[in-house]
Amino acid sequence: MATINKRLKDIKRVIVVVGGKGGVGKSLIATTLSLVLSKRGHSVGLLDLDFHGPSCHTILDAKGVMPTEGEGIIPPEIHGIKLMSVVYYVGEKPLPLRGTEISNVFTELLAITKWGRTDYLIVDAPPGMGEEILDVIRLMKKGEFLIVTTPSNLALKTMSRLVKLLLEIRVPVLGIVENMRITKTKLTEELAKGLDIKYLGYVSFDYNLEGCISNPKKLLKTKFADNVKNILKVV
Amino acid sequence: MATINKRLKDIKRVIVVVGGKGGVGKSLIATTLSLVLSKRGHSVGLLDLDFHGPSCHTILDAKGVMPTEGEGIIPPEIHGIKLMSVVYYVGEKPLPLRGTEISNVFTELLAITKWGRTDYLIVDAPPGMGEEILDVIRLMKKGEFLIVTTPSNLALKTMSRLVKLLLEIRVPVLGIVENMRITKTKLTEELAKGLDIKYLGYVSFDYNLEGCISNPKKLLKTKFADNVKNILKVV
Amino acid sequence: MHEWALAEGVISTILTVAKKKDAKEITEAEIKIGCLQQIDENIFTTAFRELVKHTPLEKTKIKLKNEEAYFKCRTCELEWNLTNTTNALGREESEAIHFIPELAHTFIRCPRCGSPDFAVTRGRGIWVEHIKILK
Amino acid sequence: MHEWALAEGVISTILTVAKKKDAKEITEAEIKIGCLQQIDENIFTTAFRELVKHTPLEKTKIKLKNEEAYFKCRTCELEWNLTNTTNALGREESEAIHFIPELAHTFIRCPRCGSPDFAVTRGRGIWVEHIKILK
Ligand SMILES: Nc1ncnc2c1ncn2[C@@H]1O[C@H](COP(=O)(O)OP(=O)(O)O)[C@@H](O)[C@H]1O
Ligand SMILES: Nc1ncnc2c1ncn2[C@@H]1O[C@H](COP(=O)(O)OP(=O)(O)O)[C@@H](O)[C@H]1O
Ligand SMILES: [Mg+2]
Ligand SMILES: [Mg+2]
Ligand SMILES: [Mg+2]
Ligand SMILES: [Mg+2]
Ligand code: NI
Ligand code: NI
Ligand SMILES: [Zn+2]
Ligand SMILES: [Zn+2]
Repeated sequence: MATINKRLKDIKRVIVVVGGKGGVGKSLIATTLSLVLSKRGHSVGLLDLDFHGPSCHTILDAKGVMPTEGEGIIPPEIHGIKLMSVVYYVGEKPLPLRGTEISNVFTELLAITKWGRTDYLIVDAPPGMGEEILDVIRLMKKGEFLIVTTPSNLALKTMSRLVKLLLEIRVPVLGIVENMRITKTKLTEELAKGLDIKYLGYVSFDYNLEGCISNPKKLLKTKFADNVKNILKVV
Repeated sequence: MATINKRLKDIKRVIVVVGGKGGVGKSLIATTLSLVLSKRGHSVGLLDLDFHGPSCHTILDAKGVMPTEGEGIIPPEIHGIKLMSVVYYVGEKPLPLRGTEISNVFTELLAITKWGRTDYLIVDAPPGMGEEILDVIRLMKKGEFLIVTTPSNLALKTMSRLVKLLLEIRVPVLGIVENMRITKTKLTEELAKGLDIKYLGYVSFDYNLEGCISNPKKLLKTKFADNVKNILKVV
Repeated sequence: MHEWALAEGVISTILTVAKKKDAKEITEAEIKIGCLQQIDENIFTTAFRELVKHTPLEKTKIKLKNEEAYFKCRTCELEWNLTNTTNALGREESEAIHFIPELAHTFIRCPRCGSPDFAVTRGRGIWVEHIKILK
Repeated sequence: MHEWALAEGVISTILTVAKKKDAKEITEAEIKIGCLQQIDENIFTTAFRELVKHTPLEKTKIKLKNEEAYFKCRTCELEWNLTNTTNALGREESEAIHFIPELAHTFIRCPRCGSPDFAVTRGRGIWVEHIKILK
């Protein structure tokens, strides 16, 4: 614990991208947010906490890079972002882990990674509200939660469960991003109101996005990235 | 263990709907599959294993029903399907659970639920390959795995990890369903070939689907349901 | 009452243990009942006696003992027991925990810091503490 | 070599324990090293000695002891130890486990049934076994 706090000491803000539901765009938003912040001159770290389905390295097209060692582990910079992920060590192989094991991996990553002076550490969380989320709450006291959802009833319901929990235990919630909007609906905005948290705006469904995965330069030029920049203005 | 095996004894087939990735349509496909099989006269059970984001009850519009007690727990029938879910007990409230706790809930559910004579038990799995998936493998020896993915590179990569694991430990894999296809691509089919498992066909992105969630009758009339029926022919 | 399901589980455990020990007869079984689940002892006993008819456990005596439920908070490390739990449980909440003890994480909070992230350290479930056998 | 990070962790543990015990001086610390992680003892010792300069641990002796790594399969219940592991680990695989012991679940399988679902029962990580103090 003392070691972990020391490692996180020089980080100004920790933004945890969560959703409860899977496939709502957490990884794409977390990574795009990192790219945008980095382009603006901030020093940015990105921690991929989805050990069963890491995605940030794919979006950033991180290939042939490894962390360097030296009194700890220093994550490599990819397109200006210090990315930490289990993928450096397991590649494309499966990493089946039970809960306590997930907790151990997370603790270990926090204890050995040297982020150095960092303006923003973006944490890309997996779906659910299990081991990883409970450990972020327990171990990263600086964490501010950014909620991502789609306007689908199934996503909204699962997201609500998570938000209720976060509000109950009084961790900072930055607000809700509505992602993959196809047609206009007020559902997300109304739910945000009902939960008494900020509605941060929407990101449209972008049919060209798939072609920009693994190409950060193109990704930054999409309508998706423009939408994400608008969200950033509000946060 | 002995109790669990006894409870599952009278079930002919156990189909576990997995994907590794979240939001690829596991719950909608698992539930629609259940509805279709039930309409054809089979006796069908549906077990919602996504404790952090249960969805099957929403899709089936299960309201005001509860399991009945009698030498165990008998799940209520909703549109002909025996649905078991933690939602009966927690409602809309969050259920934050760590790994061992998830494992305990699952074991408990299997031990107390009386499915009775059942042709198909459909298991709707959560994303990942953690506690729930490892426990399905450990406790439900009859399980046959139906893989759901979208043609997105991010989903395909995560799905591959899971499939590699399932194949390595030699559990039955029925094949891959490609869901939410918008434009034609061969990616999923080729990946299936590369992994040496069956490509079961695709389900198109259905813009009218959202309006049919919580309305099983309408759901069965969608193009989505037609696509699911085609998949069923191959399984 | 799913006490029947619980009795079935206990019976199969006793039989497995007895077999491992090469028992000829099982004279007595001590069964521990964790208080978290609020198992009805009368129903449990009835279920047990009914289910062991015409089995090797027909004459086995059972002793039921309780174990208080204890929790430990993973956030602030407080330990507390069920009877101290500040937010008294309603009927439906008790019922939920009766079926699946882990649902406590929906309804119970650490009385000091309010965290839902706690472990049930004692008093969960029902288990066979020991059996007396003849060889 | 992240042995430096490990040494930092061990040092902060020793200091916390010593404070709890109201120690005036810490004369010795026994440190257990789980074999799973294959920690380099020379680098660890160098790091430790370097990091404790000008701290209350400057004169503390350290004793390093090893603990063999043991696994238990959750599928077939086999217990085995690292040296028995059939699929010999390559350099990159060892390296991965060196950083994060749980990555064993990618590279190690139960030698009997092939399952990746096993527990590391002993020999994980590095920890302070006990300390000798003066009050
Ligand atoms: N605004 C969007 N428009 C179109 N597709 C999107 C959008 N946001 C995300 N996606 C796609 O949705 C899928 C899930 O996104 P991902 O970032 O992996 O979600 P999560 O991390 O929440 O699981 C990916 O295939 C991604 O390409
Ligand atoms: N074929 C499809 N066309 C359009 N939307 C779909 C399709 N399949 C799933 N969806 C939508 O995608 C989201 C995720 O589906 P869901 O069944 O909850 O996935 P999972 O269980 O894998 O998380 C839901 O909002 C659902 O309505
Ligand atoms: Mg993700
Ligand atoms: Mg689902
Ligand atoms: Mg607990
Ligand atoms: Mg393990
Ligand atoms: Ni009962
Ligand atoms: Ni090292
Ligand atoms: Zn507490
Ligand atoms: Zn084994």
